[in-house]
Amino acid sequence: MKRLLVVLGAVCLVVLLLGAMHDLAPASVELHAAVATNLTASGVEHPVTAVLLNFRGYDTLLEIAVLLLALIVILAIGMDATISAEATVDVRPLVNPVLQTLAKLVVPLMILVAVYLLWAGSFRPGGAFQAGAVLAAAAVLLHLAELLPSWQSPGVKLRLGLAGGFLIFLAVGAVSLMQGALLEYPLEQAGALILLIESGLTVSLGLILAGLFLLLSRDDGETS
Amino acid sequence: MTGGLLFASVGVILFAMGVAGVLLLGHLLRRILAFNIMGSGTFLVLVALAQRNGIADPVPQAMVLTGIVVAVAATALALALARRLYVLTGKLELSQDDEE
Amino acid sequence: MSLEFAFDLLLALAMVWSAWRSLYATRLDRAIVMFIAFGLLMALAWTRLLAPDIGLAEAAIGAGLTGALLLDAYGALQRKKI
Amino acid sequence: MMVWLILLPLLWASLAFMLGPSRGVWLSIVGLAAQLWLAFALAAEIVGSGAAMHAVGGWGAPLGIDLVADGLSAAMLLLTQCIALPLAVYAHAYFKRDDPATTYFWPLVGFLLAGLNALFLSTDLFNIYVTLELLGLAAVGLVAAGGGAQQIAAALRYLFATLVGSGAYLLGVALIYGTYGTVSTVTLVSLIGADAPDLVWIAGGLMVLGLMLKTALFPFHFWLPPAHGGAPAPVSALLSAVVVKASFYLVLRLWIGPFSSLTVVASLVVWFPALLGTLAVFWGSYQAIRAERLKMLIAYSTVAQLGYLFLIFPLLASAGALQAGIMQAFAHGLAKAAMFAAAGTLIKATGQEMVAGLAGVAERLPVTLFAFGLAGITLMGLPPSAGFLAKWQLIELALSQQHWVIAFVVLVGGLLAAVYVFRVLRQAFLLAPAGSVVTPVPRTLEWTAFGLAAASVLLGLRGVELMQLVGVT
Amino acid sequence: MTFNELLPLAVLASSLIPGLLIFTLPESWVGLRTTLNLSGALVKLALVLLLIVGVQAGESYGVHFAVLPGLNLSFKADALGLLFITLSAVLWLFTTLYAIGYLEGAPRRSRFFGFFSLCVTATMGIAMAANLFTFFVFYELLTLATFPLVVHRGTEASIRGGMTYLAYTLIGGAVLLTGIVWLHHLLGHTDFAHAGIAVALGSAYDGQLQIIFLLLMIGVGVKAAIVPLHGWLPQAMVAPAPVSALLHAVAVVKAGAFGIVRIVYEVYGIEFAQSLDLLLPLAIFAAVTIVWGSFRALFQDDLKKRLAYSTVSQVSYIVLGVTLFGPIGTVGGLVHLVHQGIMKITLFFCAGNYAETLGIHKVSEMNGAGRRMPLTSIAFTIGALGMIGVPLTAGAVSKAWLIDGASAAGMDWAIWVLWTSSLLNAAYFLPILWRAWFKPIPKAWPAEHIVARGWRETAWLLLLPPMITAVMTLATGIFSNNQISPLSWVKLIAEREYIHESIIWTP
Repeated sequence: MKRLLVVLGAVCLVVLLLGAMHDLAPASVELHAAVATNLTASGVEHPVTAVLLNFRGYDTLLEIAVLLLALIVILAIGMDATISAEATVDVRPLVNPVLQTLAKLVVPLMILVAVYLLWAGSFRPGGAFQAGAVLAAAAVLLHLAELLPSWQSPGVKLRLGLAGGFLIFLAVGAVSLMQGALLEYPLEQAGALILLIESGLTVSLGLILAGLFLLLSRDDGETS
Repeated sequence: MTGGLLFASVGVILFAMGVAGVLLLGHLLRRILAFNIMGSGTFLVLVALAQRNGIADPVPQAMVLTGIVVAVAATALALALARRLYVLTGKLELSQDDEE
Repeated sequence: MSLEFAFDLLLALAMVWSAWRSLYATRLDRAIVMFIAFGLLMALAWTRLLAPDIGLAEAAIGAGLTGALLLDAYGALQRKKI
Repeated sequence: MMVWLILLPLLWASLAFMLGPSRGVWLSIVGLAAQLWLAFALAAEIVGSGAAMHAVGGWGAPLGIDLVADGLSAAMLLLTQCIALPLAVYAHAYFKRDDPATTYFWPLVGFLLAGLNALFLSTDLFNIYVTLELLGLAAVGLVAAGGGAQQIAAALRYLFATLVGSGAYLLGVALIYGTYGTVSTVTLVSLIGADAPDLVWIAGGLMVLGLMLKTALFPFHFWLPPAHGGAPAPVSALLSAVVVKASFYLVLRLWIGPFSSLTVVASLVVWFPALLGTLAVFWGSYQAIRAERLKMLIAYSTVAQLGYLFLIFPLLASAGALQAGIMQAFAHGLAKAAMFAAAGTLIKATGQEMVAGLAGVAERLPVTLFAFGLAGITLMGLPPSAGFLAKWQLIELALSQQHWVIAFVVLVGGLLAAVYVFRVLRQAFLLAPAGSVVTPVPRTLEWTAFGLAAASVLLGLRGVELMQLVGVT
Repeated sequence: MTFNELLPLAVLASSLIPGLLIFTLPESWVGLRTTLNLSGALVKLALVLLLIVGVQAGESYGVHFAVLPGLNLSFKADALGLLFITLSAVLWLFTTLYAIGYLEGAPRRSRFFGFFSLCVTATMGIAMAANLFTFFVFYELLTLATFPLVVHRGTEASIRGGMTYLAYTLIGGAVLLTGIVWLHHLLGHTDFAHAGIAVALGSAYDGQLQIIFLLLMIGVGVKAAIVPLHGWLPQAMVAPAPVSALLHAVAVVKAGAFGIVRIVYEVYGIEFAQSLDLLLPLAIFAAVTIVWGSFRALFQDDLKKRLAYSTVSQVSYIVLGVTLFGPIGTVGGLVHLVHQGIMKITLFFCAGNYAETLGIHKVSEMNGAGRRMPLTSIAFTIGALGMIGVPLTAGAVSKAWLIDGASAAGMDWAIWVLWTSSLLNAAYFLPILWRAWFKPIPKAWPAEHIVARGWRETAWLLLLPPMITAVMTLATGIFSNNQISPLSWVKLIAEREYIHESIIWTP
């Protein structure tokens, strides 16, 4: 019964939407034009970055909050480590030493790529998210090569790294609010401020994204 | 039909598949997969429909970047809960009987 | 029908098919691999939609990180079952 | 001023996280007190000088995001902070030092409040999506934190419901952006006319349905009782009192904002939420009357009380309907927070989770039972209480628009509420069975619940200012 | 805020504040609790006296607060309200005294006296309400405040009684609320006024007003225990004796009866109500209640249950008086509001004394009680004779006015109803008196808790209140024409309600 209803509803939705999308009048507001007009005032040259960190920077601020929040929730559940009583057997094959060597070689390279992406974000595709993701990938690689253990409970330095990017963003927001409007950058400092925020975010995003992985893998029992 | 409308249609189909999956599938990992497909569908509609005339619009693109990060946060959270449930009960499904 | 549109259509079909498989594949590991493939196809679609930023992010986060998280969860499941 | 209501909780939440596990209590309480002051100041300001607007980044909609504090949002902000502060004090006394639920309790609460406050102020549909996710994930985290299998299962159910809800909402936003090229509600009001394309109708339907799922409106209520009934008492209180109302607020905002011309065209549409609301009142009350666990009873009562909120939709033609809705939101918010808090104290003191195990608490824990009773008065809509004023307004509106059925639902709903409230009180007034023990509980637990309950009753003696605030546009 | 605005609030506060304070007192602080109780009651009495003097001198007392835009919580102390206020304030003092004696050493007294005070506060609110909204607020407050008193003993039986009480009163409240909101919607306000407010609407609304009247009467009829809405009253007998006194004489049923009076005279206006044909159906219900209550009382062996059915019957005398169109009937009904209270409280005090002292709960256990407890039994006898309507008692005065009112209104059938009821009253009260005075003392009382010391057959705090109220029963009967008697006051009220009638004042 439920199955039938859901499938029927889904099919109806698809049919209705496809029908309704068919001949749609052009949109009355053209934001891409507005973005192009205001791009010079945004402090960056790449429109997506301009939207992300300036025109709709507030969205991004909240989004980082969501990400940090997810990490905190993962920390909050299962802190009492009542992992099931039966012994968990680690049947993972021994780590290939080649992988370890490779990881040691590749990781510095990945960090370099991340820095490039971050810097490139201001005028072409790239930016803090992509850079952070690369950093996180590096951490995951290290973990797979067993060069980086799963996290149990992050220490104070790690917590600083996790929340630091967000706090910098928040601080910029607070200062700008005191001087006028939230996340309103003075024209001449816009570029610098965005770079500052992005740098902080790259590190924190990398750590948080890596943290999501490293925290989730802690239940495996291999490190506990 | 432009490429924009084509991908918007794909987005709609993906959304419908995803929602049906979240509602109907039993296994938690599959439901999480379904949620991601639902999300991807929505993102496609957001960008593709706005760009149906073929002009790139950075605003929905930025929104989707935000959305992807939010989705990965939700996915990680869901996985953490699912794995926790597995550790505690040895099951990866929500029983139906405690629903009412 | 232009060549570009034909490619888009093919891509669209591949996306729907991979999504379908990742939902309803009988084996969970196949489903997850299918999902990663889906993510990569999505990344391709994003570049076709003039959104290389999202393409990058999708590949790194959508397919990469989410895939890794899912695979790791699956792996943990398998290890515990033994 | 309004922006600080968003930044402040974000700030203390992340600082509390930096301080480490189980830390940051006082930081949070000070932050919440500051927020309460800000909310009052904001309300006073806009009553004096009309709705306030803040263009984030200085760009202004539709390029940027605008925050607007009008009567409706200021009232919701006020309600949220009014409930959060006492509950924080309650939570501090409630959790034991080493309770696993507290490790990251305060950061989660902070993010939750930031999400709420941001949601109430936002006028940007996509930004609202982000706030919804912030809110939803924080709420799920609070339900799950430190819990056992049942709590985790409830949290998962809640998570999927909230994700599907916001997914449907986001698809609606995508369709709206596709149609009009903007997501600013202010801009959309003038764009969406009676002749809107079908796509907008579908978008509206998706958004409203998604939000109803998040509000746990019948028949989407399935996730609420296990989540609210299973979480620790302060969390249940916070979730039941304000979190579910956030998505109701959004439905209302959309309904009277961007989609107002649609709802005028299709006059039958207004009966859809009211119908679900009616069913919610009856079904929720019925389940509450049958519930054996005290907290489940209260959780089902939330399902029922949320139904009242949706009864205002057919009445929105008169200005008073909004006021009635906000009055009901205040009444239920304060009373439900008090009731969950009182229930938490009762359960903690007696060790009994069942309604049947409450015999004798009237004598042993009079303050807490009084709090429960006062909160019950509000839920039943008996005078003098905010719930009564809401009921009065609803009935009068219903009569003036000749919607008898709504008046009937409100009255019968009140009586059904009496049945489940007095089911508890009846048990409490019985003599304690021999050998039952009551562990002493901190005074703070008893009096915070009492304070909230008293507020829900006293508001019934003076609702003029609140109504004046709601009227600000 | 002027003195005239403050005084009604002070009357409310004189029981509210002691009540709230008492809640916080530890169980063992008997002295302070008693002081608070009695000083509250005395202060209230003094304030009421001030009001009486003022109202007689033509002062008007009132105050209002906006609750919502267009909705006021308003109070006034007018002649009609003062009638009820004075009755409640005086009887509250005695009931408090009695309760202090009755509950000596019992558990949960702080809770008891706290709610006791809240009850009286609610009653004062009902009496001073200047519109239906305010009336309803306190009417429901009264329901809530009495519930903990009814279930005070905490036994299954008392809880069941309490739940029955709630079921009736809450449903009644919902019906009442419907009527009030409806009226408020039509009129834009519900302020009481001499000669009514509903007449302003015009004849197009007659149908709606009739329905509203029905709703309002059902709402207040529950508390006034009009058949068939009376089922809760005998059930609530499980409560301790002071609570029964409160329910039957001071607060609850009186609030219902008073509500009927207010609605008929000051919402609809007696003349308008008559023109809408509302009075006759109400009179018929009252008549049925009078006979049915008396009839059921005949078959009750439980003393308090017999008294309860007697209340069902007697309260409807008030209602009947109200419906007898004409000032004489009005006087009869209103004066019975006071007289019934004084007589019925005497009877309940005495019943409580029998139970507390000797363990007597049933009529069949009353043999010889008069010899063992002469003072109590004298008081009981006076009360019972008053209920029957024997001359020189308060009851005789009300009955005389009611009968004259009925014949003046041309409703001779009502006279038959009153006579039938009197006969039935005699039939269920006289056997009790006969047993008490003329049957021999049994070998052992059911449970003798208190041993007589000299003339003090029981604790003096239990003895004093019924004796005083018994004296009052006689005094209000004998000195009914004195200018400070309830009867004189009631005549003052009746003069104001009939604006078109020339009033003939000789019964």
